[in-house]
Amino acid sequence: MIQNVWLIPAFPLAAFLIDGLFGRRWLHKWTGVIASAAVGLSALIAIGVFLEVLGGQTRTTVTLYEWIGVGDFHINVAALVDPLSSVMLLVVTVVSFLIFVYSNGYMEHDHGFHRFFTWLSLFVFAMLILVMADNYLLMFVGWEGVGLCSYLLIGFWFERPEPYVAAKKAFVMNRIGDWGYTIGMITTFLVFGSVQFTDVFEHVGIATQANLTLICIAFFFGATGKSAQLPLYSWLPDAMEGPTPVSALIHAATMVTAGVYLVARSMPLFAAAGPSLAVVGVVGAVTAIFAATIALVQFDIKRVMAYSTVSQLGYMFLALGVGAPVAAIFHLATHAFFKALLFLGSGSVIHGLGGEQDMRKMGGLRRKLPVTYWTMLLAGGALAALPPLAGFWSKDEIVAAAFLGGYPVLWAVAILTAVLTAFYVTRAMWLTFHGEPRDHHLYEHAHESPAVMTLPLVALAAGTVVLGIAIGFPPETGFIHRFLGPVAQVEGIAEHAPEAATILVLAAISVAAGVLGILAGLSMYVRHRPDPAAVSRAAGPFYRLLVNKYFVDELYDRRIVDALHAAFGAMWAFDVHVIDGLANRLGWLAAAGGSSLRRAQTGIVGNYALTIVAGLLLVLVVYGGYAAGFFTR
Amino acid sequence: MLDLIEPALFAVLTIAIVAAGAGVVLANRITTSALLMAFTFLNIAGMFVLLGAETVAMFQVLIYVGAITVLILYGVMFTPQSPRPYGLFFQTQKYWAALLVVPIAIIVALIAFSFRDSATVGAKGGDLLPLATSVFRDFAFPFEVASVLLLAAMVGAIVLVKRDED
Amino acid sequence: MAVPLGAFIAVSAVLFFIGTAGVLVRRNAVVILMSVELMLNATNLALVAFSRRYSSIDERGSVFVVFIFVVAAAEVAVGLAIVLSAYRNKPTVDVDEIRQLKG
Amino acid sequence: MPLGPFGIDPVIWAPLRLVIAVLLVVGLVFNGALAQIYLERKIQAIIQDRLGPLHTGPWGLLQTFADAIKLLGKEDIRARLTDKWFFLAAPSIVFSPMLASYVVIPFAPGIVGADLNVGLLYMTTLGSMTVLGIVIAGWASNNKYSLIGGLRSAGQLISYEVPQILSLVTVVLVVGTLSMVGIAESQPGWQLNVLVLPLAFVTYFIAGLAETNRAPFDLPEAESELVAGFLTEYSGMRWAIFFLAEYGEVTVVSSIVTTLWFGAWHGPFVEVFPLIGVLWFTLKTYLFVLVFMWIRATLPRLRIDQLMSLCWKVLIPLTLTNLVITATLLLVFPSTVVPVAIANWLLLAAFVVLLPYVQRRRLVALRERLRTAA
Repeated sequence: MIQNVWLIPAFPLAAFLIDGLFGRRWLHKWTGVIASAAVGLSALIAIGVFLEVLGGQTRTTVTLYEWIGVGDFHINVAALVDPLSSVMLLVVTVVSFLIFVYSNGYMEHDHGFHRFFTWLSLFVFAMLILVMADNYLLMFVGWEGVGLCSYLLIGFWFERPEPYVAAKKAFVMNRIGDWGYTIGMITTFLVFGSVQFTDVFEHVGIATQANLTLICIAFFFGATGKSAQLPLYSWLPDAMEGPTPVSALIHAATMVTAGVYLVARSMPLFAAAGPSLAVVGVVGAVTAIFAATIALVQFDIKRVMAYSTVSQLGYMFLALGVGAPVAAIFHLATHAFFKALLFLGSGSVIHGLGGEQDMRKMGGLRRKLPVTYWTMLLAGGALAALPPLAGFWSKDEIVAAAFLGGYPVLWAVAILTAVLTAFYVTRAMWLTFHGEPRDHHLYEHAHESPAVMTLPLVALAAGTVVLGIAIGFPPETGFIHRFLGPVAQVEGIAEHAPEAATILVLAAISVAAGVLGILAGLSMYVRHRPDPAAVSRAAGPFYRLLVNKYFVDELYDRRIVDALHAAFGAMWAFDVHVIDGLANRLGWLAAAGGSSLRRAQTGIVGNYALTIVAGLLLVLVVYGGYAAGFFTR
Repeated sequence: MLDLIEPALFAVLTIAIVAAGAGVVLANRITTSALLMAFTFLNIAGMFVLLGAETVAMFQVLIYVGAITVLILYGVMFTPQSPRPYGLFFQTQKYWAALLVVPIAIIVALIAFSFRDSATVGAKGGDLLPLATSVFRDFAFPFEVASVLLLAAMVGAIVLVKRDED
Repeated sequence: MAVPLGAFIAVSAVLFFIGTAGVLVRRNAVVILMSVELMLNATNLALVAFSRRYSSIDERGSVFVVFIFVVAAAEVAVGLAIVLSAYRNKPTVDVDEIRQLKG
Repeated sequence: MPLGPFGIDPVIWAPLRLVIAVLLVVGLVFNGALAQIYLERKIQAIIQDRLGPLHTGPWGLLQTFADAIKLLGKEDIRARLTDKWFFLAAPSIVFSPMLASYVVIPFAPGIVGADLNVGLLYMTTLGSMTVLGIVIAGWASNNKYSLIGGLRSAGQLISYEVPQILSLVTVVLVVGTLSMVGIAESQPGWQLNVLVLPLAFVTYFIAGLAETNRAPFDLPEAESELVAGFLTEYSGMRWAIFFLAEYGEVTVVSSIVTTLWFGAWHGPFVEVFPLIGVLWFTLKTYLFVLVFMWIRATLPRLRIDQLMSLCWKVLIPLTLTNLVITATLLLVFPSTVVPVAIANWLLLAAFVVLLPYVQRRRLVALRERLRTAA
């Protein structure tokens, strides 16, 4: 099975080609079926690969062919199958499959149906390449591929102005991050002479501390772009202009976790470069609480989820930073399920309301959308880290790791973020599903989504319930730890040996934080004590700061974009006057020469032929001269 | 006396080739030129037979007489022109051309006589097998390339001549 | 008594320059094409003569004759197509009058 | 001094032999043409339920002789605006290649004009020269029907040369020689090539019909649209020469079919009396001449576009496929022709079964397009 690991991306690629070539003309609605079936097959193979890795094949490299071979520099198109990538393969394919099925219902009436599935298949292909790659360059192919698909899918409804502006923003910010990735990759090559994971990780010792730090910071900068961390996070909330399944798949479950995966994959490098891990942890923690505060005041249901995603990704980086990659990947997996579920649930609500996304116009929908309500309630619980749902186990591990790793400040930030998270989840759920309907017209027309959409919700909900306890129990020593052991066994990262009592206390504190947040939310929105409106008035400037998302977009526009504009203006002037001037002078020279030679061109073919014959005569004369010895003396 | 047959045939063919070739250039009617050209081709095929290359001779007739001459006749028939005075018959550069071409022709013809038959070549057999071996074994790839060239020329010719709206 | 190789080559040379003269002096584009064909044929003759009489190894010279057949066919097809489309624009095949491309 | 046959000096024998051969062949063609014209009229008559020539001589046998004498006696008319030399030369240009092809036809063991090792190629070459004469005839007549007839004929002949040659090449691939005698000798007894390559035979025969301008491919002389095509301005003996050439061509094509697919002179008693091969050869050849006549009496004439599409869309792909398959099979199984035979029969069956179906489909599509266009 592992030798056939290439089939996993091959199926989505085939679906992409089939849908892309024949979708518009012939296949129409069948594009969705084809794409879903392809991803389903990939998921089956991924399960097989996972089981084989479980059976002991802990590290296999499957080489497809040599891609680049220049001197000593060899890059293969090869897959590295180890516990980390097999888990990622599993998560990506399974979540993708469910979302593909869901999309068949969600996008049913969209005239870009075939286009949607074409890009979505391409995305899955690129994501799988990213996950499977055994070197940084091939990973970069997938990295860029998912960026491209993200761009295409955010701008899916390009007839309206907002989506394509958002798509452009996402693309540019990703490019800025890619710049970091590229620098990291080039430096890796310069330092190690290879970009293959195994080569690099085995020879970490040959690099100086400064070089390693440079590489790690550069890669992490790339990761912040892809995973929407400070300072490159602001594209993700805007990316909600894309179709909801896209938000669920790309901007919650898979692509945005690529940065986490990159850092987890490069853990040997990060571990060897001490300061860079601290940077990762701090950035993650700051992003987590920063995004959580913004999520408190958003009214667009999808934007709440988007900021929540940013915040949760911050958690994952926090985990990486405190040296708990297993916890990070664990949270990545559980988050993929419950956040995809939250997004799909939001999509179901939006679908049921005919496109309305503003929570202020919802309310009381639990009676109209029972399946959506119950599944989302489970997912919300998981997000708020209530036991025994999946989010609890993974988040608890992160919080515990922060504390046990000796980072009390980060631990405090994480607990505070947990409170905020629980609060905004409660708020979103309440505003959407409880209370009195605030827009009766919308309420009358609301309807539950078809089975093709609700079944994936149920499946994801099942995952949300069982996943955490299945692989995360008991905490710190559960299945996931045993499985991902090789990832964590990196020099410089100590496996903690916590005492049971400590774990229980820490878990109790984080559960208490969640419950506190929920109670605060309930008291504010159910009993209006204190009244949310009053709170926002009282908070005054702070509230405005939050609603305007800390004015980050404005800051970027004012400071960075304007400065770039000025710099580009200067370069443009240089280009026009100096470079173009030079080229124009040269062109003028050629033109002048040409026009003076133009007279020879009579346009009569015979004249040209005559000159050829004259040339022949010349050649003969010269040849004869040589033969006779005229020129040799 | 049998020994004289070959030189005699050669003489006849040479006279026919030179005369007909000159006729192609000098004839005032274009159809005459075309027919004389076909006649030249036939005589060259005769030369090939004299050289013992009968396969090439056959292809020469098949392609030049059977195809190219007919094609040129088509060209002649599709581009009718009213008769024109003999003064406009040659290009204005005819004296320059004569001045250049005649000396070169004389030089080259004289050089040509310096080639001697190689001593080892005796009576060779027909050229069917050597030709086939060369084309389909040693030169198989150039042969395929040539066929692609022919295809491209065919497509190009069709595109050039095709009218826009039918 | 065999005819010497030089004689064949000389005939080929004479025919070649007759063709050259045709290309140089005639105005009619179709006749120019015919003259080009004559030149190609002269080349064929020289190639076959060399291949049969000169080379002591094999007869690969004849292969080039085959390639010249191909080139000649392509040349005459494309050439006539060009002449025809030029004739459609301006009913003449006189190369002195088709000179819109002059510099 | 070496002596030639019959004790004659070879210097004299060589031209003498040529003269004898030419005389024989001319006699053969003239008499063959007379016989064929009589046969043609009789067979047409029988098929059309008429009597045919009846009065001159017993069973009208002398009718064609009378016609020939009439044609010879006619005034040699040449319209004033025709192109004199071309007009006069055209019949000869058509006639002489046909005559020259008889050189390589193997009538019987040892009875052949010249056993060229490129014999088949020689015949093909001469066949292609006919085009020149027809185009010139059409041009020289200075008559639009003649010109169109001539150009149509040229297009037809050049097009059908392709499937014709491709069919021949398959035979050459199987037999391994271009020599007509060699091909004839390669099929003794019942090992006829037609059993191996029936499809090549069928395609060659169709292409041969077109090459000889016979019905249903007699477009160049389609009376209803072109008066008599390139023949319009011709009369008398020159007209007769064109017809002699046509009947000669029919004989040549039949001879090629006989030689390539039906074992040439092979038949009973040939080993004992080689000369009896002439009889077998003639009988087989005339059998195919009869088929030519039968077809002419049966099938209606094609339209020019149908003619061209039959050639380019049916025959050429078919023969090309056949050629590729044959070549591949011969490479894979160099020692036996059985796979080739199987493939060929299968292709032939597919051709016969599928052609009407495909044609009907195309017709339906065409009608549909016309209806939507209207």
